[in-house]
Amino acid sequence: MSKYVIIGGCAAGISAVEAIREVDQVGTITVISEEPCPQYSRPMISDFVGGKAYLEKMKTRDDKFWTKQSVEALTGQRAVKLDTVKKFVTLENGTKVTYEKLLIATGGKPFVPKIDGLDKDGVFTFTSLSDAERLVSKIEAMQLKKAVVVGAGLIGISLTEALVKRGLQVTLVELQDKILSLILDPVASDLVANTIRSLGVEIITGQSVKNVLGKPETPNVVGGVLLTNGCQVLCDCVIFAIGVIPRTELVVGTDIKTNRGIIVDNYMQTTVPDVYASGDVAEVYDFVLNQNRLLPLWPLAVLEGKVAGYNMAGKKTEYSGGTNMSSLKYFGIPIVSIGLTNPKDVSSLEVLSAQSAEENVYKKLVLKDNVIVGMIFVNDIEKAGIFFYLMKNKINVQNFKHVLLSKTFSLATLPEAIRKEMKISE
Amino acid sequence: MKSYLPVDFIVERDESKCIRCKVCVNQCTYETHNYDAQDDVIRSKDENCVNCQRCVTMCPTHALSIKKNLGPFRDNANWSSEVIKDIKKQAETGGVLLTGMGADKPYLTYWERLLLNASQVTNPSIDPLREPMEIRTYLGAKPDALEIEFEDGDIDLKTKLAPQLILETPIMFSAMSYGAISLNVHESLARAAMRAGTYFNTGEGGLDSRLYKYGERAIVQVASGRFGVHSSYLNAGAAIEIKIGQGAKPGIGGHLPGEKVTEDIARTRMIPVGTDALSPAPQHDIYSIEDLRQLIYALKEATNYSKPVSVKIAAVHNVAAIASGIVRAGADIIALDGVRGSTGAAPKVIRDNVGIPIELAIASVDQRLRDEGIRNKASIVAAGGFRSSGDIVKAIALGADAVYVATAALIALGCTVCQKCYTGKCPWGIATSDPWISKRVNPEIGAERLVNLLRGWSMEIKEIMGGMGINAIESLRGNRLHLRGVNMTDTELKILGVKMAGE
Amino acid sequence: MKRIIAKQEHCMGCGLCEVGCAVQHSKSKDPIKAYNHEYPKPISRIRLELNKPVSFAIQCRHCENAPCVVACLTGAMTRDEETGFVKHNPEKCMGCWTCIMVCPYGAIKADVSGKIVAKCDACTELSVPVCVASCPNGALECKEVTS
Amino acid sequence: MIAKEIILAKLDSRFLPHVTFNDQICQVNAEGLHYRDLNSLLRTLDSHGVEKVELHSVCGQRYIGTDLKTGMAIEIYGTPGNDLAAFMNGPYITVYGNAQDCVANTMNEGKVVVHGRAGDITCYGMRGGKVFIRDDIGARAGIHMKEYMDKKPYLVVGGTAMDFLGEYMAGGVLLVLGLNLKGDEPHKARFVGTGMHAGVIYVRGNVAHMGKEVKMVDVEKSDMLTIEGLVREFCGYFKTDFEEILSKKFMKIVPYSHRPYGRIYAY
Amino acid sequence: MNELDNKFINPFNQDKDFAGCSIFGMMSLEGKRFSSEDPIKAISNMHDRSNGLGGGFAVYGIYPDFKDYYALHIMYLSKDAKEKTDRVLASCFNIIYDEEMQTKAAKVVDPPLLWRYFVEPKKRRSPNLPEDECVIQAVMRINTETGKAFVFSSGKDMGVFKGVGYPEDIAEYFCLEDYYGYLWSCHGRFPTNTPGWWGGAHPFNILDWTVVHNGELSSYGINRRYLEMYGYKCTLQTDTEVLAYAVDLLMRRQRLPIEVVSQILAAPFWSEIDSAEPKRCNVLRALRQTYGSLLMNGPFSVIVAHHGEMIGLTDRVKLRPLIAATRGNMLYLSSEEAAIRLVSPQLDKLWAPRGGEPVIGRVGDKKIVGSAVKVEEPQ
Repeated sequence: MSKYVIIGGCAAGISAVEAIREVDQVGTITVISEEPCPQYSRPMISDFVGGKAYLEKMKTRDDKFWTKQSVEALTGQRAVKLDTVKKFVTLENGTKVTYEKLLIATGGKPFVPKIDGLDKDGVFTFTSLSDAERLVSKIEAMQLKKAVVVGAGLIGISLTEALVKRGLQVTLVELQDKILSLILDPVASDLVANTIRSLGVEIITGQSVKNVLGKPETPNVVGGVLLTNGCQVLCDCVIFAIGVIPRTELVVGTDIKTNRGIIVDNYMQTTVPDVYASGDVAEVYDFVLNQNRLLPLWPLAVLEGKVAGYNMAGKKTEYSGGTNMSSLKYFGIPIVSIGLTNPKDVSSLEVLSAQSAEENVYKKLVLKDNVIVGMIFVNDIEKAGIFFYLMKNKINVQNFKHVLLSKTFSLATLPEAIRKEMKISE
Repeated sequence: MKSYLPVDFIVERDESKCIRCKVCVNQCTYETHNYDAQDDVIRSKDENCVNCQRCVTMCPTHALSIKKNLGPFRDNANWSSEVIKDIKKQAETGGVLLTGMGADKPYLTYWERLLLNASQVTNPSIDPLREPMEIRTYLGAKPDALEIEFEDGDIDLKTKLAPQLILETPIMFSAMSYGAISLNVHESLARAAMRAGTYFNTGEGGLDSRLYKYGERAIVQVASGRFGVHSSYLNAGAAIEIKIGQGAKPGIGGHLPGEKVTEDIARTRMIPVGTDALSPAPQHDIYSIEDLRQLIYALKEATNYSKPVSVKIAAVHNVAAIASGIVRAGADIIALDGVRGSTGAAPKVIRDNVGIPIELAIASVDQRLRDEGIRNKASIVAAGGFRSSGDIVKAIALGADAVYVATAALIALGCTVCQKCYTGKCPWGIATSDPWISKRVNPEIGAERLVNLLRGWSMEIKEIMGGMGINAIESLRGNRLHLRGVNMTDTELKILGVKMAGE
Repeated sequence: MKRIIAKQEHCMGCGLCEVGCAVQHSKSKDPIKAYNHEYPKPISRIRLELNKPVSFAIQCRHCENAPCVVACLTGAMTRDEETGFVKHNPEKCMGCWTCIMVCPYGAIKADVSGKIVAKCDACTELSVPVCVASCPNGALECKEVTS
Repeated sequence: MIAKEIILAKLDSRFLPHVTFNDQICQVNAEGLHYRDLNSLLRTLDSHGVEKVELHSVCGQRYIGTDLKTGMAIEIYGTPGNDLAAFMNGPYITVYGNAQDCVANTMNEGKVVVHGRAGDITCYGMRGGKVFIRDDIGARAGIHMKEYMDKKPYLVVGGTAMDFLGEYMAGGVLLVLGLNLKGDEPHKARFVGTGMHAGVIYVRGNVAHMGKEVKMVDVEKSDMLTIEGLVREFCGYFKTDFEEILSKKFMKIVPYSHRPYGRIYAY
Repeated sequence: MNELDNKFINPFNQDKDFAGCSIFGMMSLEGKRFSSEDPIKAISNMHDRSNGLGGGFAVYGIYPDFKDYYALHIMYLSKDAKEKTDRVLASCFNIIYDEEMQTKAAKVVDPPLLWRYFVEPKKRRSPNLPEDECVIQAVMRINTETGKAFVFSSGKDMGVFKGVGYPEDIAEYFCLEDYYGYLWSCHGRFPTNTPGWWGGAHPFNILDWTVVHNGELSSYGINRRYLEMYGYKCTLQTDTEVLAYAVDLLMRRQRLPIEVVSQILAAPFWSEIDSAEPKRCNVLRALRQTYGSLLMNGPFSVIVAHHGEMIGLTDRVKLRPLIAATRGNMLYLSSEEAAIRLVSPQLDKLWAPRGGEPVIGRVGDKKIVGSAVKVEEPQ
């Protein structure tokens, strides 16, 4: 009888459970999670802040999930030690949980720069539901009016929107020249930035927070931030949404090798047999860059967890890879961004783009050797998935390149062979 | 040149019903409807409308209707609106007036003047629902007598019968060429013929290789252009038909303009893509009756005498004599196409003025062949505007073995007889070679509609036969005693070989 | 399992499937009301893909390993174990468009509110999906397939 | 190798007096044989793998070469009847004598070489293969000839042609050498290329009377390549002097349009 | 002619009869008589061009003993007709000799009574009328008045033999092996409308003019009405009959040479006339203006013969076959070359005349008129 232990009950963990159960209905599964109810959607925490979501809605699986899958769910418990030789995990309360196959899906933790004033009341990070709950109760309790969001990445922007919805005045501070610089090119970035500004948000780019300032009357309470350029921004709270870093502390001292995250192969196995890792904690394969790297994205975590689960249960399954891919819904501008969207060196690349100011539409494709390696779609995203398919399957688009971005592009534009492969019609 | 032509039709759109779904826009192949995005409204160009009813049929809210433009011209029995418009059109183009489908004038039909018989009291009618009703028909040359060997009670047939076509219903699909009609229509006809136990005729444009599987139900045509005529084609069909003439345009050839010769059609016709496919009126190796015999036997040689050879002619003034010659030239089937026969394109002046009604042709040919004692040598297939099972029963009673239908088949497939086949833009996807428009006919649905039509007509034929007290179609064939005429002169009755009603 | 199959060779691009779908997913279920009097206009979950002479109607294929189910951040997109259809739960959807991003058929779109997605629900409440019933040319077929 | 005994055993007894074998060649005395019998005999020989047949004393039998499944070689001595090689799909026919009307009617593949003249309507609707006529041909030669994909029909005439040469021509190549014309005497044919809309007619010498659909232009280098190839083949069959034939100027007749009747209708 | 009789000859009340055919002609240019063997052999070789419903021969130089008298061949469809006809004949002619034509059993259909008369017109009846005209009037009268009697041959020192059957059967029936002539024209017929009627077979004859014809004249209606103005009665409803009468009118009565007559029957196109040199243009234009109604439109090839001359002609666009050949003093005309080759494997010349261009052979004139392009013997 196999015994599966999964540390982390979020995207990758749940997905792994389901994968294991597809293959093995009898082996025992134990899930260890710090959170009392880990099966909620982390990306929804902004909606939680924005008042659009509540826990019940955020649950990706219902409460009976664990029992239905015959999982021993050790929720609210933290794994603190791992022995890969004797194959057991030690919990915070001292309990030892032995395993035959282990999945580490501990995810990431927010990155906060080491600056002064972080201890003040009103400094937040923003990655988990508890972060969101804390923030909301603070806003409500203290009637906060002004917030500074540090980091204009996906989380920062989504939080900004949620805060705007709550009636706060927000200042967005971004170290890079452009917002969303990891996923958008300057054109798309400006499109978003203009919209955000039009809603009263102040965006400050090229700056970071030097330290957090207290209020004059109550220095322990956040009263503003000092930027690197010396300017001060007054606010009631500061939220750091710069990004996450892998939670690898559990593997310290074991033979499991890490880089920035845990190193895994394409079967999600770590350098130690029977130990797997997936999700934000692992460095996984990027099919665009053709190398492993951190890709802390929910859909990929699900996919990785699934691959890990299959392999743990003995169904050999290779991970086909992911890449940096995001869809944005904020401020009413739908955006899809995948892969190399803003390459620095375009010498070996080809960039196709189309823009319609009238409809506020922007589309861009980055091609390498006639294969799509990156794309941005702004405002007209319905068919983006078709391009992602072409990209993921590395389909040579040379023969129909000229129509890719035309208004009439559709599945019908694709060569018949591809449509056949996709089994679109009989 | 400024056109003086008024519009033929007016599109009426009920704005309260129009949902701007644009189905009319994309269904009209003549670009009558246009969506104006700025005003969110659909507008129609009446001058483009041919009243094909496609948009009316497809509109999900029944917001459309097409009205005839009753015309700006004063009523005049001689200078009718049609005449005035035709003259204006020619004054503006200097061309030959082209039209599609069969003659549309009211004065060329005799079916209405022939009435059928039914049994009363003295001879019993038969209930066709419960009793056997046989309408199977064999086409081909029959011997004058059979040689039978009779030995010790064992009977053996010595005579070898000529090859025959077997029809489970005496209705076949008449020649319509691939190119004039779409592949899907060809396939619909082929499938329906297969299922109904009858035959379809390829027309002169060859048979697409994808349809060879229906070859056993195909009559393959050989016309002057010899398009797609190849030994495999000749051997693919169940019979071969030499097309001499066609009722809609006796003495006139066919002409498939190059723009309609798409890749598929070119492959089937065995000509390069985009070249005009000209089928002049004469077969260039037939300028006399003995030449016809030469071609008939060339085709028999080419298929080792395994298939009946049909000769199709337009019914014209000397039709009986011509038919006699054709039979004597060795044809196993003679197909007669009357003045109301249809076409994809014909000069209007020819269509409406050349030829004779099929009723008279059937009657005179059947009688002539009997007078000459050669009726056995060939079957008669009549064509040209059969509209109902009633017409068909009358044709068979006059002497036809079977009939060809084409227009009725197309109507079953959606055709509304708008007479614009020659434009190649048939909104019903029928008379077109455009692969996009052609999709409008789904061969499976098409076949079902055609089989339904044949089924309905066949049942009606059986009903009529039952009423006459006849349970086998042989007893109807040429049985003119079951016909009576009304509203006819003695000469007409004489030619038709029928008595006046009441006689 | 029943699936809606598109038949490219028979699709003539009329768009009646779209009309049917939109009306079916409207409040009134009446075409004139739905299009002319409902605001926002109901949207169709099936889309006509057109590149003459190629055309076909595309809607959710209810893929076996549906990328949208995997990618869904909220658990709104699930597979119905019984019918095998990919179901979308609007209650759980947060409109993040991730499913749109990964759908190889482009078969998911924003719904009328623009706040969540809408996709083919296979009209499970009807005996025949409305798109199939609306197609005048047999270009859509609902038939049993083996997975 | 064919086993003549086996073949002879399979033949209808009435054919036996007509058939002899000389090595691998089957010799048929066609005298008194009706065309149906003669062609039936040829079919039988063809189906038994006979590759070469000599037909002697042929006098008017029609349809020779039709419905044979292989590329049988047939030598004809005498005068074959109408529709020689009609619908033919492969065989190689040589006629030592004149051919009558409708040679190569709708022929698809194969070859016909006539050591003499041919009648009217030669190569009607021909789609593929080659026909070589040593002397004159009758009226309407090459009518409705057409080409299709890799199929291209060729008719080469040593003498001159009669009226309506290349009428309705829709493809293929006609080459008329006029070797029997004196000096600058033009070709006899009137209405050359009337209705022609594709293909090409090459003439050695001049044509006085052409259809309104065609024009006469100078030959180009590529044309000469075609002409030279055909003339070389012609010379091979008929022992004619290649250089002498090439010494006279060739012209080519081509249609003005592929759509000669595009503008006659009022829509 | 009463309606009943009309029904008999033209049972289907056809405007005209038309027929496909084979034609063959053979003539000694020296006027030397020869037997029927070769002509019969040749015409039978084209068996497939006819269908057994008509065959016939015209032979010139067969009655040397009676060469000064008109030889009338008459077919009687009833006894009654012969009595009537004999009275007409007696009133018009001095009958020098008459007999039932010799026949023997053969594959022919319903042969009529066949009678041969040698006659001379009675001068006293109409002293100013040329003898030929007397004969024509009598022929027209017999053919139309009695209804069941038909004069199918009326020339001097020549005779027409024809009936319902294949030509070889007709030859057999008429015992043609016993006849010798210097010019034979032969016909195998493929009629399309009749169970076979003897008068409808070819050749057609008036005086010593005979025509055998292959094809159909689309212009028949007007050709016939034009000829009717000149007193010809077209009783046989065949286009060949009008050809015979047209030739009679133009060549015998109006004395136009065949070279001109061929330009009437197969008139050149206006485009050719317009481009001819002025003098010729003038003539050709006048011919077409005057004789337009005699333009024979539609496919035909014919062999027209009278004493001393045999003419082959096809329509102007050459829709029917005609092959001409010579060997020694013999001129051949035929629908198919094979027929000629059968009787004369070796030939001096063989050619296909072009459309509308006559081939003319005359006794005593070794030069053949016609367009022999290349005269070379195939090996």
